[in-house]
Amino acid sequence: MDLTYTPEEEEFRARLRTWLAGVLPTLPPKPSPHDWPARRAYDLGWQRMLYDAGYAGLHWPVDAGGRGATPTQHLIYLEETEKAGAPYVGANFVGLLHAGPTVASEGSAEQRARWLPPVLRGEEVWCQGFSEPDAGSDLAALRTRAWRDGDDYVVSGSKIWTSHAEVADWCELLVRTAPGARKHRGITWLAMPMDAPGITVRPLRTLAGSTEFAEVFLDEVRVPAANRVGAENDGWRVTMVTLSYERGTAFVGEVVACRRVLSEVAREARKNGRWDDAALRRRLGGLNAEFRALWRLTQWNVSEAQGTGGVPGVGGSVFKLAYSHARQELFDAAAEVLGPDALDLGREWTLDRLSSLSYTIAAGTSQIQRNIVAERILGLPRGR
Amino acid sequence: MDLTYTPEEEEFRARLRTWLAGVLPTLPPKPSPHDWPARRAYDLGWQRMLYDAGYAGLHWPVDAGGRGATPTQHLIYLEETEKAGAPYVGANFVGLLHAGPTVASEGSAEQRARWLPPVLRGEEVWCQGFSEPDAGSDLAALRTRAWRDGDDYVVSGSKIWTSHAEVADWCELLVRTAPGARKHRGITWLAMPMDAPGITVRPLRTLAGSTEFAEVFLDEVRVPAANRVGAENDGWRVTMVTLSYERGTAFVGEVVACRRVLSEVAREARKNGRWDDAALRRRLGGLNAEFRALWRLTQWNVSEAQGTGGVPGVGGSVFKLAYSHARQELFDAAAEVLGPDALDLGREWTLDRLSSLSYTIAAGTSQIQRNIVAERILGLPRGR
Amino acid sequence: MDFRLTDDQRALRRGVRALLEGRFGREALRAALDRADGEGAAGGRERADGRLRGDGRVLDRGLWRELGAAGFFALRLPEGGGGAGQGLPEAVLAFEEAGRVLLPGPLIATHLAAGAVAGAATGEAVVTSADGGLVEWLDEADVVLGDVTGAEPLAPLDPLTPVHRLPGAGAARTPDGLLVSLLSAAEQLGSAARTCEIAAQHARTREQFGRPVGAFQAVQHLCADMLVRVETARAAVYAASVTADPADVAAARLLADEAAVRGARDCLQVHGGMGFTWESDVHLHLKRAWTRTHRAGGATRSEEELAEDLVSGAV
Amino acid sequence: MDFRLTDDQRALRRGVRALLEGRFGREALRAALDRADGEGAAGGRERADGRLRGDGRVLDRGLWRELGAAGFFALRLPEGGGGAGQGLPEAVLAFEEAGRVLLPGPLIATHLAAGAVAGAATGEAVVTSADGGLVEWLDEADVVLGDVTGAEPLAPLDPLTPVHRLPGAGAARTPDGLLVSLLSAAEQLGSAARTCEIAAQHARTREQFGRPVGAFQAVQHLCADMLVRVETARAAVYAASVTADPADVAAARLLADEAAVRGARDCLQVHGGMGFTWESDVHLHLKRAWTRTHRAGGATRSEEELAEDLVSGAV
Repeated sequence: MDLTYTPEEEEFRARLRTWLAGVLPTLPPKPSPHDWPARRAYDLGWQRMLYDAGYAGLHWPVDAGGRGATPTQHLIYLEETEKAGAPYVGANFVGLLHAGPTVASEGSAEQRARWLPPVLRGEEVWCQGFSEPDAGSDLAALRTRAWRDGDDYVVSGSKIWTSHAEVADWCELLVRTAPGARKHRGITWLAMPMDAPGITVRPLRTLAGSTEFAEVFLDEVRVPAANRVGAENDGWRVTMVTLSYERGTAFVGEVVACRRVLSEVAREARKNGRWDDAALRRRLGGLNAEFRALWRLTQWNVSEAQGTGGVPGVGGSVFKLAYSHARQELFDAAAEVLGPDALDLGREWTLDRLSSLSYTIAAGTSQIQRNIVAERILGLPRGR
Repeated sequence: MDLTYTPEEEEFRARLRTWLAGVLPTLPPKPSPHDWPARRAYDLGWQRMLYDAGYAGLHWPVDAGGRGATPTQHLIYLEETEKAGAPYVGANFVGLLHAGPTVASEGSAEQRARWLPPVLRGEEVWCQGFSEPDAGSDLAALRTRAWRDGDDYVVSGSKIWTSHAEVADWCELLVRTAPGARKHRGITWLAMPMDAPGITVRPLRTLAGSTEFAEVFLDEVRVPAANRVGAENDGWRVTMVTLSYERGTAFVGEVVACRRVLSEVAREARKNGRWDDAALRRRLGGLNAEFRALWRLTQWNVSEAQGTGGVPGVGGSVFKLAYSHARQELFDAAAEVLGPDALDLGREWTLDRLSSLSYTIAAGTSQIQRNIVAERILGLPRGR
Repeated sequence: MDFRLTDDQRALRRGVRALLEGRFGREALRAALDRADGEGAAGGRERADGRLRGDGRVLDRGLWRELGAAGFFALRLPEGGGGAGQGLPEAVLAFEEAGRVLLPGPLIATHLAAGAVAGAATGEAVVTSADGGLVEWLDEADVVLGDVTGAEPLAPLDPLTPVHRLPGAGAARTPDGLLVSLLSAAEQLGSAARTCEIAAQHARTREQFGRPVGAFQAVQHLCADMLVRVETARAAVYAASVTADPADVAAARLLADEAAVRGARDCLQVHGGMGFTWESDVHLHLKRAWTRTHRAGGATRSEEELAEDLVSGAV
Repeated sequence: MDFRLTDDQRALRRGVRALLEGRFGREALRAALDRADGEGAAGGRERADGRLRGDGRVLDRGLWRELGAAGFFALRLPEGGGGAGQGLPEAVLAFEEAGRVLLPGPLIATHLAAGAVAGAATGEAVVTSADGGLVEWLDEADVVLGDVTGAEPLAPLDPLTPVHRLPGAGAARTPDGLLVSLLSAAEQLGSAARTCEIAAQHARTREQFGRPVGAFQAVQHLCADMLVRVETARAAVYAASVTADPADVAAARLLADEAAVRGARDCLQVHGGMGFTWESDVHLHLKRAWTRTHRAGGATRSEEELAEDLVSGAV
């Protein structure tokens, strides 16, 4: 149980801090959240700065152009960038954290050479075409069809919950290539160029009023067969492989941010007098316990990942269950502290409260996570 | 929405109060909880007093020897006896509230004549032989066998969670008479004399340390076929019919008692200083809301039963879910108020806290109640 | 005692439901939302940072007058005085229906002003009232009760409930706080009942993993707990409408607030991603429910009143 | 950073587990229970009203000395001074194992007295200590630390933790409250992990409605939430053992208390009626877990400390 960082880790942290302190003041002003091209440019610009400083693809293998950092270094990177207020990964999310690792792991030499460097250099944006209106929790029920026609696949169907679709160059797309096959078979992974004819992107407004997501409609879109990663009908496995890149770090920045928010909420309560309410005060104390523990659980998962070679296993479900609940509790408590201002969408915490509602749904509902924990960790019989 | 009682109902209440005020001081001292014969005598004595005063079998039909009272009168009866601190139904529970109504509803003229009057007069005690070690929630999985031998059934098996077995004259017993039949078929209802050879009663100690229950082992016990109520293999239906006697009143006394306890807990908190803890104080306020609502829900269910002719339907599941939870919360809050004394088994609330743990399990777990609510009220598909 | 609804009460409920279904069905709701939202769905990007667009008139004055004509506001005024001569139980039934369909506007303030403020009873006037630190619908009200000096507009969480914050008002109790609590609880009850229905409906029809999601016990149990909260709150709200006892009202509002807020959240959970879109109505129930919890001093005051009740009076 | 257990720590845990399984398996637990209970199961009727029967000696002094010999009490004393030279992390691992098997006795007080009170380190002496308004094992202790004047025996909720109440002591903090909190949290963690295992084991094997109850999603989810609480508490407890930071310790005790209490309750629920018998061990976990929550000022103090931490220091 060693929670001290090695001299190498401390040096990595110190260098990163120094670099951040120098570079962050030089950043251009943040673009409006509604200006997608400006957001793309901003996010790619930040990625380019990371690339030039040697931080791009920190957790990618060296042979994929990455830095081959340890999970602990990745944790430090995410902790420090969050604490310094550095830009979020933004438009580079899918490229750096999902499609890129998939290509790095399962792509051919040509595919790696074509797709990976532009992601690292901040030149190309990827989006994700996985979920469908009728395939949410049950992703493998996806129905978007693709059939072979000469050197192309022809794709028809629709995707939902696609971030950055408006400004993406590529979409990592899951399609059904063998309609008769059992669910998880018959799925194929394709890299679809977003400028191909037949693609319609429609912004999808969420309950928070924002349009972070889009629906993507595909009408006989031609995708070269050369853009297929992995074998035909083997796309489910190809996609799952990518998870091994995550190594327990998925929520590092968020936990750091939540702890900062919690402290701000407490200070706000002191300022506006709600601190005198012992029930509310102790509730904030309890949340302090939760988020301290979540930070330690992150360190635990990262240590496990570092020790076992990278695959995080189902510990991620345990973390996600606890974290998504704690995050919702945090913004409920913030609303208590705000009092009438909790009805003000102009307050950041009010919007955060709304968006926190998705945490028990997106990327596997809490119900599904509990099934995973029960069946795969506790060995209970398959639920029915 | 009429919450005022009719003049007849008020008169019924007034007469009952007067009678209780006169008779309760004449009761003998309460027996030790460990002296079963004395408890039997005490409970039967109280039943005899009720009988003599015309309150025995208040909710039974007149043709079964009862008073044919309305559900509202029954509610008033239960409310007033609880408030006055009258004895609990005790050893007469199964006879008055389950076996008796079953015989009244499904028994032959001879059976009614034989078994009902002694229950009403406080002369005979019944116990219930339904649950088995491997048939708890899944009662219909019961395995106690009975086979016909001349004019008798011969019964072997074991029952569990049988109250008052040590001092009962009769046991209403569910047995399997058609082993091959589907679960709910092939069950038969028998009245078993508890002095028959082959019956062994073993006290079953609960986590609260008490022995309110027993296990009953049956080794080729002979039960006359004349003691069968309803047809052979029709016992499941026979048993379920009885529920129509309950008419929403099952927890009247308990809700009244919980409201009194809650008030006592609040006064104790005022006395020992815990009242200054706003979180605890407001928690008690919230429980006040819960129990006020549970009382109104009782009145609602009773009114429904009165209006529709007596079958309470699945509203009982809604009530039981809310009540069992609220009761556990009540005694958790009481423990908070008690502080270190919450570790003292000599405090009544500590024992009550322990026994309240059974409320989400006994008579249909909360999980099963939720299935019932979801499937039968909300019309969701059968769970799997 | 017969706690069930009388035939007249059932008829009144049917009537209000029919009126609201006819005049404020889903299309009318979404149209009001688009008005509140400035330019409708396409204006979403602007909406996100809280600016109201358009002329700011969201209330349908025609509907308001129809409500007046139907007696919604004058319900409790004596029959001789242009009212329907009904009591609080009937008002609660009407407001429950309003909560079901998310009917917008300062319904409670206008109802309470009927007979005292000209035009309120007939729906000619829209009346609002300061309540603690907030006032709803200030910009669209014809008559404003209470001191709203220094009111500042918020970007309202519930797009169909514009609110202003009042400076330093704290949580001063309005004289009719009891009735505000009760009628607000009735709205919460209606909303809670509705989200329970919506969740069950979705669970019966939405398929995942080859079966309706309602066949999963986890979904069943979410829905069952929603119903338990609804029915418990219903008993409390109806009883409080009969007794008008302050502790009964406090209990009703606590349980109805909880049934509405948790019901909407669980409904969202049952819906999964589909409930997370602006197109779904579920979030409107949640935002309105959250908004109503701030009325009349909120849960904290109710809990304190109920605590005090435990040690002060007879049970 | 490598938060995982070292090989030595794993070996220590294995060693303690083997020792306790050998010397305090289920039979020993039930035997201790029967001793505490006076006349064993047959004495249950007397036990119900709280009287202790028998000679009142429940602790197995032989086992206590074996614990001493194995270094349980001297674990953190320097190697030169007869100890094992280990730190708080190792102590936490040992106390977690003690919590798993419901090992009775004033383990924490004796451990903390090692090196200061003669015989404590070796298990020759049983040491207890006043803690706020309570003192555990007063009648069987050889050495009592703190003022226990006027101590009154309670009929103990946990049959294997006799307690006395101290008059007017309120919740005065003992000087080593931090370590009491931490080691108590470790015991809670062990208990929580154990009840999660017991529940899962029962769910895998107990059949109802023609299938293992663990195939029902409702049971699966109860068990999953138990594990989530265990693993969250584990991270907090282990981290607190490394940092010994007061806020970390407060967090650890809060989460471990909750994991233990709710774990035992959920375990009971999963067991249905079978868990409700005296013969089941589940209730012993619940009663012990409840008892431990009273140590070192309880949850309220920990929450207040953690609230203060939010506004006082750096996060």
